Amino acid sequence: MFASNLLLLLAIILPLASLLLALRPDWQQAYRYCLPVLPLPALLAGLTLGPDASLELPGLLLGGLWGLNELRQVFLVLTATLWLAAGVFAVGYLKVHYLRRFCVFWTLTLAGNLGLVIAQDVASFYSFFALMTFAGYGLVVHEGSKEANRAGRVYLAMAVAGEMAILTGLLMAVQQADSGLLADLPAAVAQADRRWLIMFLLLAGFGVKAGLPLLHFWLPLAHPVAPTPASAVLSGAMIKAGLLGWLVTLPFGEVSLPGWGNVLVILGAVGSLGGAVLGVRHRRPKAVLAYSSISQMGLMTLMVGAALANAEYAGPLFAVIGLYVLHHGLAKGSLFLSTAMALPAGRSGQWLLWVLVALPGLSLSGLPYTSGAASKLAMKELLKPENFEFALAPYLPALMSAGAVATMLLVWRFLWVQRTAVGTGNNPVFMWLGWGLATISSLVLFWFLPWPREASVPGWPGSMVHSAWSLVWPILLATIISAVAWRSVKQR
Amino acid sequence: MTSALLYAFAGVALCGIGLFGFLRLQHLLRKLMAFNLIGSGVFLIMVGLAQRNGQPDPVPQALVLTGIVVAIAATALAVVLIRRYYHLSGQTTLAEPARENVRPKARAVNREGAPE
Amino acid sequence: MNLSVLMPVFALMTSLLASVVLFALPEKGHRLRTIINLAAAILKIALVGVMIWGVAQGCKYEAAFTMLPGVEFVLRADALSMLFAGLSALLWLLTTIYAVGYLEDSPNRSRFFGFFSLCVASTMGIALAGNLFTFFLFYEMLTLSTYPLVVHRGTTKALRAGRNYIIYTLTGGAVLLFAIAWLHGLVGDLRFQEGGYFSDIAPSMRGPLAIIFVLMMVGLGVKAALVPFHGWLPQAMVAPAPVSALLHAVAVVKAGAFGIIRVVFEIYGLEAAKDMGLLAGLSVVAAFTIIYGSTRALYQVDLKRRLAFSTVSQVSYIVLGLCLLGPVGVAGGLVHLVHQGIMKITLFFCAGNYAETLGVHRIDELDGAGKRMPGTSVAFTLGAFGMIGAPPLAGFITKWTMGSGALAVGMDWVVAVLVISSLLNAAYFLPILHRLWFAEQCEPWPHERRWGRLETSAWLLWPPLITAALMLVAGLIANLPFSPLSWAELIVAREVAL
Amino acid sequence: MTLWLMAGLLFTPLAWAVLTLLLDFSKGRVVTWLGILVQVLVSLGLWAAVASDGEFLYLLGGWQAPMGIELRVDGLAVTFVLLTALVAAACGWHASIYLDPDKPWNRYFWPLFWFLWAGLNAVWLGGDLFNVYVGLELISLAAVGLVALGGQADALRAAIRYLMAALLGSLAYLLGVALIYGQFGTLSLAGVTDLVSNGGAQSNLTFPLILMLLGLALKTALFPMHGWLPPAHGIAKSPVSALLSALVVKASFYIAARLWLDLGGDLGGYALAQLIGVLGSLAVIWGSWLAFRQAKLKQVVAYSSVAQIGYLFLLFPLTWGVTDAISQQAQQGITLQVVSHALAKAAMFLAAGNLIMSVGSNRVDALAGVSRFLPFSLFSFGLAGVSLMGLPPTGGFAAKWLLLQASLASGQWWWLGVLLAGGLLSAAYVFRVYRASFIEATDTDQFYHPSRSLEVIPMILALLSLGLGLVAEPVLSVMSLPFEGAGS
Repeated sequence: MFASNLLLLLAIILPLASLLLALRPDWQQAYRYCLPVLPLPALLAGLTLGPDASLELPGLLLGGLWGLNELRQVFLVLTATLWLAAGVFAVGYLKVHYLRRFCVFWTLTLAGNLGLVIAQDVASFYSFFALMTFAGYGLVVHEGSKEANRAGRVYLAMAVAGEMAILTGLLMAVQQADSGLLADLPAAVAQADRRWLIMFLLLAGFGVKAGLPLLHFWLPLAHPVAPTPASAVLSGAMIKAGLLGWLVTLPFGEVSLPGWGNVLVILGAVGSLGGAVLGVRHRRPKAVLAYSSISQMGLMTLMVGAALANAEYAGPLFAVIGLYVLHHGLAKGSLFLSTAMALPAGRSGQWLLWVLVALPGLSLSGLPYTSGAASKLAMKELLKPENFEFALAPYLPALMSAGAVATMLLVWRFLWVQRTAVGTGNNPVFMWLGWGLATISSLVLFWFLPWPREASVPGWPGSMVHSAWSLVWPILLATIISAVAWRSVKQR
Repeated sequence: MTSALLYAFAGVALCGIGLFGFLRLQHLLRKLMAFNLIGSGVFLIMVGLAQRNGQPDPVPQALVLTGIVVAIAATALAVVLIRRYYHLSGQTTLAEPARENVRPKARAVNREGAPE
Repeated sequence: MNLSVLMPVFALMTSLLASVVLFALPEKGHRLRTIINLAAAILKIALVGVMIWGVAQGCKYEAAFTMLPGVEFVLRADALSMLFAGLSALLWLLTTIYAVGYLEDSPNRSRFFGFFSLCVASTMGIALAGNLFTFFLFYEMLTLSTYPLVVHRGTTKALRAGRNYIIYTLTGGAVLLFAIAWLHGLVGDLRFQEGGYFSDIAPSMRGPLAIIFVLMMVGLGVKAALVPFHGWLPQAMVAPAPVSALLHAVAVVKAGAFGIIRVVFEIYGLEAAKDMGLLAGLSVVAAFTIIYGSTRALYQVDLKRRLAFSTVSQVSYIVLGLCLLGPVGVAGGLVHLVHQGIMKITLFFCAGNYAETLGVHRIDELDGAGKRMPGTSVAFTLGAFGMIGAPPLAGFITKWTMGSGALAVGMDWVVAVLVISSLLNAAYFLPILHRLWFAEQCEPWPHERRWGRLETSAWLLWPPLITAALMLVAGLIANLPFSPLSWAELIVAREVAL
Repeated sequence: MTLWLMAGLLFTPLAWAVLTLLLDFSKGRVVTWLGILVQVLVSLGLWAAVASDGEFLYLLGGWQAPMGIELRVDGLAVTFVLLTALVAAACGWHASIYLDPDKPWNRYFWPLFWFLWAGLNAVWLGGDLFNVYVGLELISLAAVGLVALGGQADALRAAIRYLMAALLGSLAYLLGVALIYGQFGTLSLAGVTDLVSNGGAQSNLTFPLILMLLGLALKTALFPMHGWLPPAHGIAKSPVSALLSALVVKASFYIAARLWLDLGGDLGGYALAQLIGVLGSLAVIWGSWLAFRQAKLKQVVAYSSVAQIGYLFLLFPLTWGVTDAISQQAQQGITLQVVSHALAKAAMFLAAGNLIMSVGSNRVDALAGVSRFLPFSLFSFGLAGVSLMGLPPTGGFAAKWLLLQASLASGQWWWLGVLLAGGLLSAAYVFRVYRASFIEATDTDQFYHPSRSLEVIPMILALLSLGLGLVAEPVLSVMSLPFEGAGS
């Protein structure tokens, strides 16, 4: 037991301790090289510790409790892996200009992100969440351009408003539960007499971070201006924090709320389709990817809505959401990192690079034998209309396939815009390493990482072949549509 | 009894005249004279009223004597002051001279800050 | 047994004697003056520490003698007084260190430090006062000892600020004296007694007592900078930085708030004040001050004036905390007395550093200051986030406790006030942080001074860092026995239990 | 033992007066220091004697009442004797250094100083009305002499105006005494009180009382009749102004208070008491307002005296027609006010003298930069100011507190307004002086630095006034010893 406590503590203390490196200017090069090392203890904890690891910190804030459970383990692994890959990439990517400041804000955001995943008491969860949000601002405005400052202001304004909503929601929930632990909140919120207000506040508060429609404005502004490793982490791991916030505080499995479920499903649908419609018109690759994140989060919101609507499906849906989060995080991370890669000189090298860039995209839209396929199948298997009775239940399959088409469209749009934007030249070795790590973990490592057990994916080779057609037709449809659009643009 | 009242009333009259003169007259010496008039008036009242059932009462006599001594001392002091005041400022009344007499002091430091 | 009588007197005497000695010192005796200052401050912290330990064990410290027929001078150390005494003793040491560095080569230093320690002596007196008469005695001494500090610079602006300060505080003092005399006439000499006196008063007395309460709130509200009487605080910012740091973060402003706590807790008693309907009005005034202070702070261009208006709004948290009636909410208000002191003094120290080292007074001159003075800017950032209430800093603990206290009592609008004020705090602090860290320095500093390797003189740099660390620790260890929060809960437990 | 004390108290000052007349200023100074020492010891001895075994009636020379002089030595009188000893000692010591020995007229300073002291002691201890009149006259003449000593035209004008006012006042008082003697046949205050209290003809006796009070009010410069005080106290030499403001003005008030406390209950009416109270309040407001507007420093302090005297006359309404406890409280309050005002005003005048000497001009706005180069004198001026304002912990505050309680208990809540407003107004003119002195005018120190001892004296007086607030209890306990030895 002692080892797990130490590892959990180390996961947070190591990044915070690395801040000492910022004290003297001439240590900044050493700081830069130790960036990738910081998430290692967290990754180790994620991989080795069982779901019941916990660390009691009575003195901390209002009585601290850190630990893991099934869901948190997946989030921890995703966050640690993504920060590791982005860290390696950042070592190559970073210029000397304001390096120390970037490293400081990078470590603070990392500490916040890791902390909120393993925090199980309300005070430290909220503290780490705030630390991640405010430090994230440092990454967004790092370039210092006018556009970056504007994006930073919007990000901060919405983040602070979100924080306040979360604070009020948590206050009312804790007051109802009169215990400081997150585990007791869902039950308390379920029977709270002002349940609708608490749920509205929590949904809105975390929704700002998760990019719900009408609360997503900061996302497409912040991602393009942030440095590439930062936007990779921002879109891969930090957005998921909002989702995690929902999962640990809202009353899943306590009471089934078809009304709320329906609202969330609508929002999810609007998010996924709207994201695609808006994303396609953008010229900058990172903006397109940002909208793709919004549309993917829309799908996840769909699942959260479903979980809310039907109490006894909450458990399995949690597992599928965990799977989907893992898949999307890694894929989106590698896509973002690829935006900064320059094409090698040789023709064959270029073709190889394009294939490697396209693969995570295709996996996103559910190409068989990829992580996307596994998560899409798991999602389809669970989101059958007859399981749920809220208004939009019958349209679930249609929504999911429309989502898949939308994702593929965005991927094509991204590839098309990336072709025009990318330059040729050789990349520093660390950028290759970082991007490679992200792509491999997205494509290959996915199958070996600890999934949630209940994700009911039957023997993956058999199911892939059997339902291949249900996975492939949206991809083909999207490819046809984008080919037609590409030719019409060519003529003009 | 009536003679005592007569003296008392005479005293009161004297005080009245003296008081009127004291307030009305501007010249300092005249004021001083008026003051002496009031003094005598008071002493007259004192003697007049102080009859103890017929026999002469020694106490008021003693008091009047002391009163007269004090009045003389006060008058002497007043005359000296008025003479010195006349010598210094040529004024015989208490009226303030026209200009404000505080000249900004130039020379040596004076204890009182008043012009030396 | 006489030790327990003499302890509060010793605590008071340290700074009184120090001030007498400092006044007598010749202007050139800098080294000796610093030694005396630091020795007195350390001695005071030791004494207060011993008393805190004693009070925690429950033993009584009290010294009293009859000063006038029917009225006595009482010095008493109880839990509540130790909260305020501990805060002022600790921050006095840091501010003395800061002041020594700040007034490096300015004139009138023996006068400054004399009145400086006199001011802390009166703050200690206010903390230790055992009855309303002694409290008033030190309350007025505080006014007199702070006037020369406010007008220390001798410029016309400083003198006008001093004049306003005197007009406000002396009028407030006169109103308070009227109320205390009337109360004394009604019910005789009242010692501060946990739980208060008026829980079961005759209805006939209810009228005059209500009027007396309002008068006291006016008298104390002047120093606690409640809205209609806060005018003097922003103007008093012309004083040198250590003065505005100690005065407006610890001594003067807190004296008013502490007085309100004493009156509501230990004269009227919480229940009596509640069912006489007095706290409702007070909470509305406090809430309005919080919002008003923050909105006014938004429009200030001068850094110290913005901090001053922020003080106006933050002090009313304490008053609002009182009106929450529930034990949790009141503990939140009490603990904010300490937290606000630590946070605000950090911000004032940093503002003083910027003014002293870079000659920067306005906010728009702060671009790129983070790069030039990283230590001070980190302390300022921590202070700013503390004020906004971002966890895990001390400010969050206050807002969290007060929020849950308000919900427990059903006063939901208080949570709304807290949220709005936090948003406003963010609105006027975050732009400053943006300028500090992310803005490029366009024009050179007005008049910069160099201290070799360090960004500014060691005397000026260490205090803000220490107070920032204190604030972080106060937030992180809020649950340990001797943290401000648990001490506040101890006080409330003793108050409400009776 | 008491024989020696009484002799020392009354006769030594007269002997010293004659002795110093024969010597010049510098030799007189040495004699005076010795005399001051004796006087202070005697006063302390008397105070201790009365504190230990109560007060007594002392018949001068053993003669009985109607013929002999009867001295009443009770708590109140002894407190005032001790106060006079302290303040006169301080002013004498200050004058010995402050005045310029080789000025020809200064050789008459010491005789006048001692005559004044003798007169004061005579008034405090006086038992019968006529001897009090003699003491009063002695004080007035000595005071006029001191004001006129070595002055120029304006000093003499002030002296003459002061003399006229003083003489008119004492004559009015003498007339009152005459009428009372006519009615009762006895002059001893105790005798008159007995006759009045057990049923003498009251109706036609209010007029003499009013006449006497009028005369005494004129000598104490109560509001409408205060014209003579500011020039006299403002232009005289600083030690002289200190003596005048602190003690001389209080002598006539002391007699008026004695009269009111003994006779006022039966003879005076509610209207008369309230009238005097109102005049006092107007004095406070008008005096403070004028003090605020004066250009010269000593005029500010002089008008402040006019204002503070206004407080004293609140005694009349607060002791008329109220229970004994409240009247006792009011008396204690007024005594504290008198003592603390005497100490503070003496300190303020002496400090003002030092400041003027060092700044070289008597204007308030010439004080710029004083706080930087002359912090000590300014600090004693400040401490005295704090006591005048009635802020804690000074004696002024203790007096204000007792008066507040007395007026609250007696239901006359309107005096509260006067007390509080008075405090604020006095704060106005004291802080005006601070404001002027805190201005950083010059960086060079071109002030004349008076000798150390000159600055220490006002500081001692100011600290005494400050300390009075803390030790008010013992002082009051001695003051309010009930006087049981009723006269024959």
